[in-house]
Amino acid sequence: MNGKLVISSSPHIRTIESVQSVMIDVLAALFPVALIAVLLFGYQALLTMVIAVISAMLAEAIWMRKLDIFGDGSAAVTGLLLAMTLPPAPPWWLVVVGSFCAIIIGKQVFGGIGNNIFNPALVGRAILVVSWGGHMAGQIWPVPKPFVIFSDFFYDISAVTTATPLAGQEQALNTSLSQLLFGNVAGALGETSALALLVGAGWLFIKGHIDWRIPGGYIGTVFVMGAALGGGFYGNHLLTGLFHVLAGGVLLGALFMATDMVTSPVTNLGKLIFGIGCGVITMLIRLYGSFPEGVTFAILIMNALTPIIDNFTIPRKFGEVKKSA
Amino acid sequence: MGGATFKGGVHPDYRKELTASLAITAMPAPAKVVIPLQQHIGAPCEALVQVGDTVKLGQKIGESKGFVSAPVHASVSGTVVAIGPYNHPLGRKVEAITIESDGQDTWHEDIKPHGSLESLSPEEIKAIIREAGLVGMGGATFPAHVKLAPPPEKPIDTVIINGAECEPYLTADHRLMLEKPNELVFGLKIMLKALGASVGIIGIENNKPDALRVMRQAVEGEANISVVALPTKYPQGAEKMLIYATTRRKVPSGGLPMDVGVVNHNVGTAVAMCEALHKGKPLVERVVTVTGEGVARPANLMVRIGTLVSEVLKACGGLKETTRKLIIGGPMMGLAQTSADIPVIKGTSGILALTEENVDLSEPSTCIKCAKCVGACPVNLVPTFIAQAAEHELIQRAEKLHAADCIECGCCSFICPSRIPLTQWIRLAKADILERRRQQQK
Amino acid sequence: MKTMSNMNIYLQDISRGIVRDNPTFRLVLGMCPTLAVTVYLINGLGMGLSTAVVLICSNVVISALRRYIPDQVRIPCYIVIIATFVTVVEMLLKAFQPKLYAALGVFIPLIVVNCIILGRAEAFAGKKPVLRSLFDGIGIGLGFTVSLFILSALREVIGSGTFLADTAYAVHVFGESFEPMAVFSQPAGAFIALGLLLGLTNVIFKKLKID
Amino acid sequence: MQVLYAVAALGGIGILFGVLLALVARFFAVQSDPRVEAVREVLPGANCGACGYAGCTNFAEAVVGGEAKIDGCIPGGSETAKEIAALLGQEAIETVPLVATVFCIGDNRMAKDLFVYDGIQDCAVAMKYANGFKACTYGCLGLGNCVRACPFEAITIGPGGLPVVDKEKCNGCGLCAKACPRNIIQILPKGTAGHLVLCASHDRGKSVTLACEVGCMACKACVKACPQEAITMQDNLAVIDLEKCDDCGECVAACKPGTIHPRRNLPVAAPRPQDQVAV
Amino acid sequence: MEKLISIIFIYIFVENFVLQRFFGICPFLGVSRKMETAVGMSMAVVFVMTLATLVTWLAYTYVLVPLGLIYLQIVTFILVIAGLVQLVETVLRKISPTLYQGLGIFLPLITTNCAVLAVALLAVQNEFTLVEAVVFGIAAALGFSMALIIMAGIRERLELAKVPKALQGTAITLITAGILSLAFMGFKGMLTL
Repeated sequence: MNGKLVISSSPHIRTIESVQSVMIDVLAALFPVALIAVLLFGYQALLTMVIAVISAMLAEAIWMRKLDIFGDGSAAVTGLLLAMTLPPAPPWWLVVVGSFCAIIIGKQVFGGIGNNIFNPALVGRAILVVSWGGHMAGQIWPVPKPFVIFSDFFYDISAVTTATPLAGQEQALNTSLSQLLFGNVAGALGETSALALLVGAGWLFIKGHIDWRIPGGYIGTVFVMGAALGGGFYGNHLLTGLFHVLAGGVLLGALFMATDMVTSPVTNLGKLIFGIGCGVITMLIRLYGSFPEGVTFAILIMNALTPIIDNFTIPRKFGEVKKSA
Repeated sequence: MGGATFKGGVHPDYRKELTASLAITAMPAPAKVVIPLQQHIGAPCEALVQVGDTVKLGQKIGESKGFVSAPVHASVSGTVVAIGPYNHPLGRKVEAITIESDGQDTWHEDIKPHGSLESLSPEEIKAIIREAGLVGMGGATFPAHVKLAPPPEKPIDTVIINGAECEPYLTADHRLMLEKPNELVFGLKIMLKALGASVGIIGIENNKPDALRVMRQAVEGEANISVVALPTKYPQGAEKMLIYATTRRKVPSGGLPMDVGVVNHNVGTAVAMCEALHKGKPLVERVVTVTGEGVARPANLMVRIGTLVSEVLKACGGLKETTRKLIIGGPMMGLAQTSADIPVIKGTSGILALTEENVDLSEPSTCIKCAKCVGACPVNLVPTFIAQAAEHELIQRAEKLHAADCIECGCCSFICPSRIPLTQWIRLAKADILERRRQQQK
Repeated sequence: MKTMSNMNIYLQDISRGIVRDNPTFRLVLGMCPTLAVTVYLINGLGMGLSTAVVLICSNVVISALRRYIPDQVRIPCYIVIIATFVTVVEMLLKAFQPKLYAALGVFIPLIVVNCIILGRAEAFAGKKPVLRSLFDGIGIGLGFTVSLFILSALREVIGSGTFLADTAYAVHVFGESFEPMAVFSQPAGAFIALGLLLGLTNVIFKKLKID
Repeated sequence: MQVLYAVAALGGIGILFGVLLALVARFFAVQSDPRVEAVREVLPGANCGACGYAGCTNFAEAVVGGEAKIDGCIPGGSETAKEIAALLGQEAIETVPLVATVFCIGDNRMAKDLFVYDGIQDCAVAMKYANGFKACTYGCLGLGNCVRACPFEAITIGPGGLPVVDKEKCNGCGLCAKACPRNIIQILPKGTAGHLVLCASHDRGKSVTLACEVGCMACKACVKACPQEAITMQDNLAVIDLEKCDDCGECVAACKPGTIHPRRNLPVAAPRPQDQVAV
Repeated sequence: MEKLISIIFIYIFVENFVLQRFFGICPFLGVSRKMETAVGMSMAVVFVMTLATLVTWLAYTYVLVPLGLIYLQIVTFILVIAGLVQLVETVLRKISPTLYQGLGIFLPLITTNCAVLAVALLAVQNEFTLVEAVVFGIAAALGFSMALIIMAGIRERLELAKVPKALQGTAITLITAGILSLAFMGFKGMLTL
């Protein structure tokens, strides 16, 4: 033997997973939707994502005064998630400000990774929405142009515009469900293709990083409320419910934002409650509020309630005897 | 039945292939054995011999008057050369008797068969088992006869033999099941008779198909004994998990298996029980899996109790240069040792040497609340919250989170991507809680 | 010499109120108006000065009457005195600065329950002589005004892109085309800006080793 | 007329509430701790809640009950804190200024490690594993329980893995000494006079030399060398009586391992060269 | 009826007293440290705010307006509230010590809570009827309570977090409140009066 023996408390073997590997898995899971976004919106989409990721990592490195830019990868995840919530061709400074707000106000002031209360990417997005609503959630959105990146690399995607499906009933009726599924629809980068989101989330599910309860509770609630209160366009209440699930940011939110480990409950029951709460608030804002979309606000509000949910849903221990009166 | 399992658990890399196919070989008796006077949970023994005395193999050399206790026996014949504190696998020094072997292995004259099972009463069986110094050989080392004598208000109907061996690396029980199936079944019958129980179950994880096959053959024709295949998952062999998986009975929190009419014993204990009855042989040797990437020639050895671990390792070709951790027991619940200068005791199921690539010394980072520990905990705790409470010395909070129910299986620490020593924190909280409860009782 | 040392005490009273015991950044009192009215610089200044006036007057009067106010009912008495001055200030603003009055709205009457004023009455004016209470009032009042100035300047410049809007000196700091970060003129921005400023003051005070 | 109404209305309300309150106070009087009342008197009475309690009275109760810190009242500041301290008779503590002193200089270059400890970085926890990873069972483990206990950030773990006390910040409260599971930290009167034996080992000479290059090996050379007879052997450890010590420095010359140091120049542990750090 | 429901919803979620209107920030910052105190304070605030709106509305409508003394409203309101609180506190302390422990200890804090005075002033300013005014008082108090309790939950968790030293305490609470306020902006435009 060379070197001294190591003494530690059991167990003596560890999983090969680390925080960094988890973050890389999340990045990989976002790849399909990122790819679709680039195919639809061209180089501007790619640029937005690159700026967001780099400025997020930079913000973290500056705050922590570290040289290792990638680090545990959490800043890159925040940056990419933020980019997913942005329109295809925002001004570059908007992306940078968003990333810095996300990392600093959303995460680092609370003590960095693991300590933040709110989902950093959504904090960044909320600040942008409130500050520059015109850029972020205006009525006009670039029309996606499939495979534009191959045909015309420097095509300015914001030249032709339309409204998002959530803008009103008319726009909703102009959008088919298959369009929503495959992504040929106006909206933020990550809100385009439902299918790509599901594929990515499937990867996280296989790796055990997300659990069915949050997405299930969220999507289920949106579906039920959409069907019951959505007004029943498409001639069918169920299809209306499906529309509400597929359109806008619900899937991105339910699969990637609400499932953010740090800011969602740790208990199983808590996760379900969290998902349902997100769904209810999202639909309230969509149907009755002045914002067309409520995913960001819904998840932030539920983030705030997470400590309380956790405290009230501590699971019953194995073999706990029900207290008889 | 079968297929039922508990919630949670983890799937570590089992690495059993290192020794699973190696038959048990007897290690020659060493020139010197060190027999600690406490190798079990309960009252320590007092030495019955003095320095200079001559002892024979199987002679009782330590005994205690306490009920929860088990005597110790000489595992070689020879001369007592020292009685005094010696290193112990549990970390502190314990009174031990050192015997120098005369190389003869002369059995003590009292060692003789006890007759057939039919001719013995349950009381006689319990006395024989106590005299033989049997303890739980899975590592818990709880005196075996105590488990066979439950209070009369708690009738036992089922005895479960734990053949799960869910700890990675270890194969001692696996080999015993393959090589001594009939002795095992006979041991189970002894237990059934001693307890007046009617059903015997042998639970084996389904990653040991050969053991399942052999054991199923061995119980053919035994109407009240069955072999149950269990899903491969750590900690399938934990007492409460095993009982749930085989009988669907949940041991109440803070309770014992006897509260649901069950007693369980380890494979090794059952085989030793058989030998105690058939040959009158006390517990002087046991099967030890010597394994790990740091061991030159891994093996399943029959080792005399009291053999120094350094001797055992020598018999296996010594440790490799890259060894960084020496563990008594399995990698999930075993104890890391500061040196090999410790004796093999009754509960030593494995000697494990891990090398650099298996010893993760990376610093823990902040909890990212991924809740993997919550999913892995077999007893439904929230390990990260308990650890956090322990770290901030919030003992009451830890208690409210049921820290005292932790079975210390290590799943949470294993699964944690942030490398937080959760099990260690919870153990700390548990100790504090128990300490507080003791003070409150005063 | 004696007058010199007296002057020193008074100067200390003032500087203490602005720096060491700054009501906003150090004592963290009177948060409601601080957050609510600092969207524009002019509102912040108006609020700060109004509060300062009430504080100075009430400090002086309470200090002067401190021997005649029975101990058991001193708090209600203080409140009546403060409420009276608040009403006076409210009427003055309404008459001479109707625009400011409208902007500050309900927060003018709420000066009554500003913890700073009652706190100073109890902690200082109720025990110390008139002159010192006067200077204490000036110090704390100025401290409050300065804090409001800093916070509202920050919020106005970033949140609206202007400086001293609604006055004769209004300027667009970054030019007309600047797209301001409107979150800072929203309630959320007020909380965040004040929180960050508090953190910054903590860092600065620690660097300067002011306790 | 208007003025009359105003006076009448205000006066009416005032009288109404005054009478009501007086009556209620008389009929519903509740006894309370006079000390709480006294503390309540010196508080600003703004009931602002900045202390985290429900009001000044609650804070006063908490202070008297020992739950809240004396300086918990933020609006009151240091003046109020002093007044409360005077009321509760706590000002008498500050007679002799004290300072914490670490009695171990066995840094990671001088003291040998038996094994590598991996787990919760806490001295008391580490001691549960074979009594700590150092060969010396009395020496400092350097995992920083004292650092965490210090409310004034006066202790840091130095480059050699031993705690270093910032004498400016330390006010001798003794929390670090209480937190140290090895009892290595002592609280001494502030000052630079006298010499100290910077070791806490009660082991016999031979085992000390095996474990640490700078441990007291109980050779008694210093006892013989001291002209003031200030040094005594207490259970295999030399102890200098600071009152008798006249700073002559004879003991330093006599001490072979170099355990004794003058207080005016306490050693700061040097880092071990990188190549020797066991990982 | 619809108006009453609107008032309740709006003043809890849309125009939350703490998060959007900045009333009662001091107790919000001070008492949100522990869940236990936050809950106690919340109950006390609901109780006092309801009572205060009722009494001040009556005083305003039936005393100040007929006598033409509207300019005395600040002095009157604050006196009425202070007296009321004192009265309730003293009575409670004697009648039910347990209730006092849970609720009464928060009463002095409420006197200087600007939310109470604000609710009284706004009820008059918005020309609410008596019932509307009382409902408004309850809704405002519930909104305050909600913010307080959410914040207490978050702060209990932040206690254990590695918040940078300079930001600990009030600063991080304010930033959290900011994000919370941001989140609740989502309800903007939902229902109007």
